[in-house]
Amino acid sequence: MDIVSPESAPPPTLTLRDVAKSFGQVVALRSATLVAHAGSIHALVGENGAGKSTLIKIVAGVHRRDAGEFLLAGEPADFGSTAESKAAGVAVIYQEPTLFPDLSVTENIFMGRQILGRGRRIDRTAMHAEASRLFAGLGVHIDPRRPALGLSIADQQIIEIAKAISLDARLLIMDEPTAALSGVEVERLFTVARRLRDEGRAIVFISHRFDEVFDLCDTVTVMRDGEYVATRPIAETSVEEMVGLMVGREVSDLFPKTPAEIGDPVLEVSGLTSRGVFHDVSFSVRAGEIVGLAGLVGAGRSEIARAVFGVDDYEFGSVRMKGRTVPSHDPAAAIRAGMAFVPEDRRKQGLVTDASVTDNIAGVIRGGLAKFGLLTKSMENRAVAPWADRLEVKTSSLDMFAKTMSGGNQQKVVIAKWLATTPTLLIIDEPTRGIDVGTKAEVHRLLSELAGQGMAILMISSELPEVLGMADRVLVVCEGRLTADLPRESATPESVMHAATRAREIAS
Amino acid sequence: MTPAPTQEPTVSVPDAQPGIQPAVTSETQLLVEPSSLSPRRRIVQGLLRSREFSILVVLLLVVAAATIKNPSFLLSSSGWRDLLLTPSMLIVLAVGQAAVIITRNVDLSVGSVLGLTAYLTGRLFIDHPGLPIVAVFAAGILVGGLLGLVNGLLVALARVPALVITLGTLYIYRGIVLSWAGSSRINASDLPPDFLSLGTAQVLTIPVLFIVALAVLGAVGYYLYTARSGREFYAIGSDPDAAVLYGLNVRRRVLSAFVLSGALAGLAGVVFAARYGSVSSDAGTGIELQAVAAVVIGGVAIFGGSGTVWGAALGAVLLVTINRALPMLGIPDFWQQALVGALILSAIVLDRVLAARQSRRLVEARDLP
Amino acid sequence: ATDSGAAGTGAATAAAKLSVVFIPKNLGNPYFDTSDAGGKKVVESLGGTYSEVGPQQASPDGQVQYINTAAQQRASALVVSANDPKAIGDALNQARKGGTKVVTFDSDTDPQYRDLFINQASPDGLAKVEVDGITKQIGDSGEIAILSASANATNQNAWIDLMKKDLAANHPNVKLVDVVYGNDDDQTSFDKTAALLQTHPNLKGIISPTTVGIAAAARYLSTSDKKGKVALTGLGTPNQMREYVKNGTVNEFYLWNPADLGGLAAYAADALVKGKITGKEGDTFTAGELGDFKVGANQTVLLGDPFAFNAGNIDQFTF
Amino acid sequence: MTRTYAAYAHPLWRRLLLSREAAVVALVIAVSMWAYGNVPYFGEQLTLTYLLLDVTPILLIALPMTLVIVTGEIDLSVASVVGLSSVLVGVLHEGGFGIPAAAAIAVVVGALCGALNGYLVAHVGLPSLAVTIGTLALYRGLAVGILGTKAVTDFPADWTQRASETVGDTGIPTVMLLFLALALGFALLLHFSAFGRGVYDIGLGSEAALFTGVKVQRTKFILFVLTGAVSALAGIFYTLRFGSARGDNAAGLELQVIAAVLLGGVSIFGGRGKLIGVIAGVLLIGVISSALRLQGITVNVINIIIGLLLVVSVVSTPVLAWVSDVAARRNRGTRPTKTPAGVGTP
Ligand SMILES: Nc1ncnc2c1ncn2[C@@H]1O[C@H](COP(=O)(O)OP(=O)(O)OP(=O)(O)O)[C@@H](O)[C@H]1O
Ligand SMILES: Nc1ncnc2c1ncn2[C@@H]1O[C@H](COP(=O)(O)OP(=O)(O)OP(=O)(O)O)[C@@H](O)[C@H]1O
Ligand SMILES: [Mg+2]
Ligand SMILES: [Mg+2]
Repeated sequence: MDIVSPESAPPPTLTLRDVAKSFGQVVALRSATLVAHAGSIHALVGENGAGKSTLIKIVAGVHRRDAGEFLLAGEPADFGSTAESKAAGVAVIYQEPTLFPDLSVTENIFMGRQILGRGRRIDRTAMHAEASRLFAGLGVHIDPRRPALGLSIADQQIIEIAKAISLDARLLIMDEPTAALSGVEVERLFTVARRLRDEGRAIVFISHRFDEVFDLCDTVTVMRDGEYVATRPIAETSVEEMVGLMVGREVSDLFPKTPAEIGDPVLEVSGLTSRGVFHDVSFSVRAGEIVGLAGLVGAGRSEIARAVFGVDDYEFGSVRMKGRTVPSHDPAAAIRAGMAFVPEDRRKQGLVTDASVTDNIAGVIRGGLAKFGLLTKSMENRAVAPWADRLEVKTSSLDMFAKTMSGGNQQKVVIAKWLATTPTLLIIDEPTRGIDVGTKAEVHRLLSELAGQGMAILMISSELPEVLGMADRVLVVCEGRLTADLPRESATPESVMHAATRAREIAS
Repeated sequence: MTPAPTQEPTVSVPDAQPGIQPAVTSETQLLVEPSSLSPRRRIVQGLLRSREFSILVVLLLVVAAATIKNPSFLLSSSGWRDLLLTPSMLIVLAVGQAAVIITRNVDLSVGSVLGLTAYLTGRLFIDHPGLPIVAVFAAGILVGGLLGLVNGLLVALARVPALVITLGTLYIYRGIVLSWAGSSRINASDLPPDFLSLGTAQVLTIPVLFIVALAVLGAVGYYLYTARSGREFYAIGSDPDAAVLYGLNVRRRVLSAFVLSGALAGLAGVVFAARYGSVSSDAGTGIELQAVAAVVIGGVAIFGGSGTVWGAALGAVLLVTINRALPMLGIPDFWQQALVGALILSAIVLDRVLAARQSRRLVEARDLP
Repeated sequence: ATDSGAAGTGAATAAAKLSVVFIPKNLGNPYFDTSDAGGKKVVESLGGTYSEVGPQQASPDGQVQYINTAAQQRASALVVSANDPKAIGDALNQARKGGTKVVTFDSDTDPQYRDLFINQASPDGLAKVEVDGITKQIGDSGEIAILSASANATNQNAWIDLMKKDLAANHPNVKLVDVVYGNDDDQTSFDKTAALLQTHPNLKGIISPTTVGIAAAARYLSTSDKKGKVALTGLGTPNQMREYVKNGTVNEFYLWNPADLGGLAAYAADALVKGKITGKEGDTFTAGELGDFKVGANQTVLLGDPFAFNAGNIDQFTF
Repeated sequence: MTRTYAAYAHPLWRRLLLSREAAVVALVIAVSMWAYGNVPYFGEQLTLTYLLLDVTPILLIALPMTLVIVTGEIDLSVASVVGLSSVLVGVLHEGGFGIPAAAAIAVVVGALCGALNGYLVAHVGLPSLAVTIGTLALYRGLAVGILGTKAVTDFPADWTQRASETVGDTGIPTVMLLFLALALGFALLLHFSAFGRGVYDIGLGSEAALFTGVKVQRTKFILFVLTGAVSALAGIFYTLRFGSARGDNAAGLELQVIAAVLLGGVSIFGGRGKLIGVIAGVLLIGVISSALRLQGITVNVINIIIGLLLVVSVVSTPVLAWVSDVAARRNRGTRPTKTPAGVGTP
């Protein structure tokens, strides 16, 4: 790893050493280290929950580090707000788009630093022109005057990129900017990134896609469980080595998939359509089968799952459980029919984070616990304990708030909540997002165990290894359409990726 | 107010590479095309579609109906004057309230602030005869601003919901007036004639108080539309968390919104004294709900982020004018409040319908051709 | 009664000493300020303790709370102007059970709820002067309207009925086109006046038998182009009306002397407390410089005839 | 291996004593003690009677309002429903209906008023603040419109008596029995039923509740209906106690109710609060008001105190949270958020 001696060269644009950060009980960062130089594109890789986003949020001034060293161009830095980091020349593209839905695309890009005309009045025409030019530079067309409301994840991501570029910063950090983009858009982004690098800016690039990392970056830093693992020049490393460093063990035993015998169809979805989100989606999941739903972020997988479970409504099509039609837009009915749904956003959808472990696990079953319509805490505690135990939830007591637990434990609570309903179908969206490697393996073991007991499982995941490692069958979603149905043996990263970007590639 | 120069990095735009002209390649068709309308037509269309326009139409209809039924409603000199004069006070309140609501807050204390400054106005004239009228206006605005500052500090710093805080200060401020005024009151004879005449004075048939209201409206509207900090009001209301991520100074903006609302309520208090000539300790009780109603009718989303003070002002005029028109139309005045309620409800339902339609349009625009 | 020392002394004093609680329709009403001031003077001259409490808005439920409190404090007498003839009745009877004498003034309750009613002027007398006043000013023909206080004010409604009768009987060409209610609130009364003039372009006169109402109406008239064209009269206090009498908006309005009314009520209360009278018809008592008074039909005492204020005499009065 | 879980982190006494509700209850007791010793006549039975009679409408409405606010919604139209039901009882009584019949109809109408609120909020998805400001005007307008200038006051004496009569010589108004019954019902509903758990979940995260199969819309709808019905009950009591049905009865009561609920420790954001705290909150306002009145102090000071209590009660929560947060960070030996920018310590 490169230690820059003072006389040899200008100090690195960004230096983070042994940075630590925890959120209540959750330790997001233990000792993270990252050194990024001007004129270099530096990849930061690590599994979900490794702490990448947290680290860059510290640079951005969203979070304050608990400990560690943070230098910007050699100067000690410690930002209390993103305004300070902006002023210091740091531009960040956050993982999740942060737009103002009511405001126009242009205003979203220039908010707080709008172009001023005569008398310090905002010059809208000039801003719209600038916005169009930015988009032109990225080679996309978005009406600068339209509101951000209703933009697709991809479009939202592009606006974030335009926003960051327009900042003309010396340090540009991109947290999974390509996750929602098609090949063409990615190429355009890279062209821009390379030009910025050649202008002598430092760029930090976070991605789960190795091909991109090797294509774009010159250096890579690997993180695991909030700790610095290693920094390598791209030229001197390989995918295998990186994966090894990320996971800290062979990928194989991360996915303990035991083949279970497949039974009759449990879930049958046919012709499901919701305008603007997904179209004519038909598939089925059989007892004992794990079906993986792969695709780019924003492809519409979660929407499909939500519609099947009845959280969202759909316009056409039907959902059947064991041959019986499930009424649309009625989660309670879906639950009665034997469905369970572990949603993608744990903090917002999976858990009531401000409620206790008991309240959360009992969430679905409590109706059945009541005697003469009366329900007491102790009834719930008694009913909940075995499930908490089965999932080995780590908590000092059952009245702990869910928000005080680690991502992994939270996920266990959510799964416990649903297993308590003894479902016949488990829909699980991003089962291991933001979960440490150990828990990850546990969750995977649990899934294949459940399948072994004859439960039908529909698993949505943005992580190819996970899908390939766990699924008996892989369905690929692109632009809200099913573009492939691959059996386990013929599902390869290439085949899936190809299908996942198909619609767009065909188009261009 | 404008942000420190350090916070405005210059905007540099990478000039389009020869390789990637913004030609409409097929994959960009997925995205919404820039509107092909000529600027003028876009503006005109926007105007016609705007909420403000529809309120204006309703307002004109009401006035027309009342005038047909009884020409003096508009055509007599005092009819014309009252048409403009009566809403003036509520316009001022609504403008302040709109600014607060746009930031996803609400100020319920304006009625009490109005009462306090209205009484203060009278007291000033009684205790300091010969005090210039301008000074009294200044005092009203200043005191109102201070009371607003208290609200703002509590909301912005303690991060407590505005609804609760301003409900509390509603009681506190009112209590202060009550104990200060006791059962004493301000009579017209306590107020200097030229101040009272302000209440009805006209310039080219336009009442002075209405001009004051317009001035306030113009200033605030201009600020919210053309100033950076003004736009931040909308950003904050649209998504407070994103605003923080973005590095906007949320606290300062929210604070200034409340100060503005307070100051305008203070101004309204002085206007109250000038217009009604006599002030008792319960002046302005309950007017806060009218102000919120006007804002809601005016198309400002109650959860912030969208709407304009122009709309709020029109809402205020509509509210007041309907009240005045109903008796003309032979509807006994007991039913007025009911109609106002129906009006508010239909306004927000309408908003919801339109919003739903728009977002459906935008989502479907994402579909492949 | 109770082991609280303060309470003990309170109870003791109640028996011995005269303590009168005045409860106006609402606080902040100059008319009641004057009348209660008159009461205060008398009560203190009689060596009693005077207090004035009341609601902010003129509503019966507000008054009830203060009646209850007074009853608990063992006030020897209550002097009330009722916001509702029945609503406060139960509370008053509660108080009387506790030994508190109840005198109503200005606005009465039903007779069974009080010991005595001090009537400022005979209702028909009042109705008559106001009707005569307005008809005289408008030449006994044309449209007139009434701006009253709250829709439930006993005295107001009684007067309005009498006015209607009087008009029907004696002024065939005068048409009462509207009765509106300003709830003794400046802003409401003001706006209602504006509405009246808008709604009835041919309106020639307004009667406002309430001091807040007439002042607000005068304020609006004086600033409108109807000034001088629309006659205004009713019941008002000189201080509030001086302005408008001088600038010609109003040329005559009426009132008894509120201070005397309050004073008389206080004397009556004292007489009841001291047991000089029981309040039955025919009782007589002396009210200091106000002279001697006789209890009339259904326990009513009449103060006297209303007084006409106009440009000529208004400056002699300062209440 | 099987793990056993402690049900609670802290012992019962600690959970009870350190709760927000306990604080309010303690405050009520403290203030009452003080008043008992220092305010003339406060010690009397009559005080209790009048105090309870005065706060009964607020007590009643506060029950369903608590549940509504726990779901994160609000209902500003309650006082207008009180007025409307009062007017209905009056008009129907004049129209020859017996009091029970009139009351029944009034309650039904109240429920319908609530249903309109509930439909617009839960099913149309409009913000309850805006909706109920609208219906506040609408229902009040209907009340005033129906009765016009009149007030109906000729209610049968036995009924008006009944409204303010007391249980034996306890000095406790009979109407309290009605309240206690309702309070028990709502307590069971909120604290001892699956429905109640759902109410809290909706308040704490309505999206998560939705994903858990809680019938969010139906729950909110039901709560608004209940609020309407109970408000109507309060209106009937109001009418009979003062023996007068008027369009403007109880104007402004909505703010007192909400103030009391928030004072009782219910979070305006929803998801937090207990009925016991709310009841204590109402009583606190009642005790303070009556004590001050007995001292000859009028509404104005009472207003100020209620307002201050309200502000303090909400500001205290975040302030305490911040303090404990800083403390926690100290214990972890790390820098509290507030310390100025500086070089990180290795
Ligand atoms: N605001 C927060 N509160 C509590 N825990 C948090 C918070 N933000 C992140 N975490 C936790 O910190 C850990 C690291 O999260 P982070 O988002 O940095 O991982 P990541 O590397 O960005 O993962 P991904 O690749 O999925 O984006 C996770 O366990 C996450 O649950
Ligand atoms: N905030 C949003 N605004 C507008 N459209 C959105 C938004 N979020 C998602 N969408 C659209 O909904 C569809 C599905 O988005 P979503 O991110 O749920 O897909 P996904 O495949 O589940 O991605 P993920 O990897 O996050 O699960 C896409 O068409 C996306 O453009
Ligand atoms: Mg991340
Ligand atoms: Mg998803």
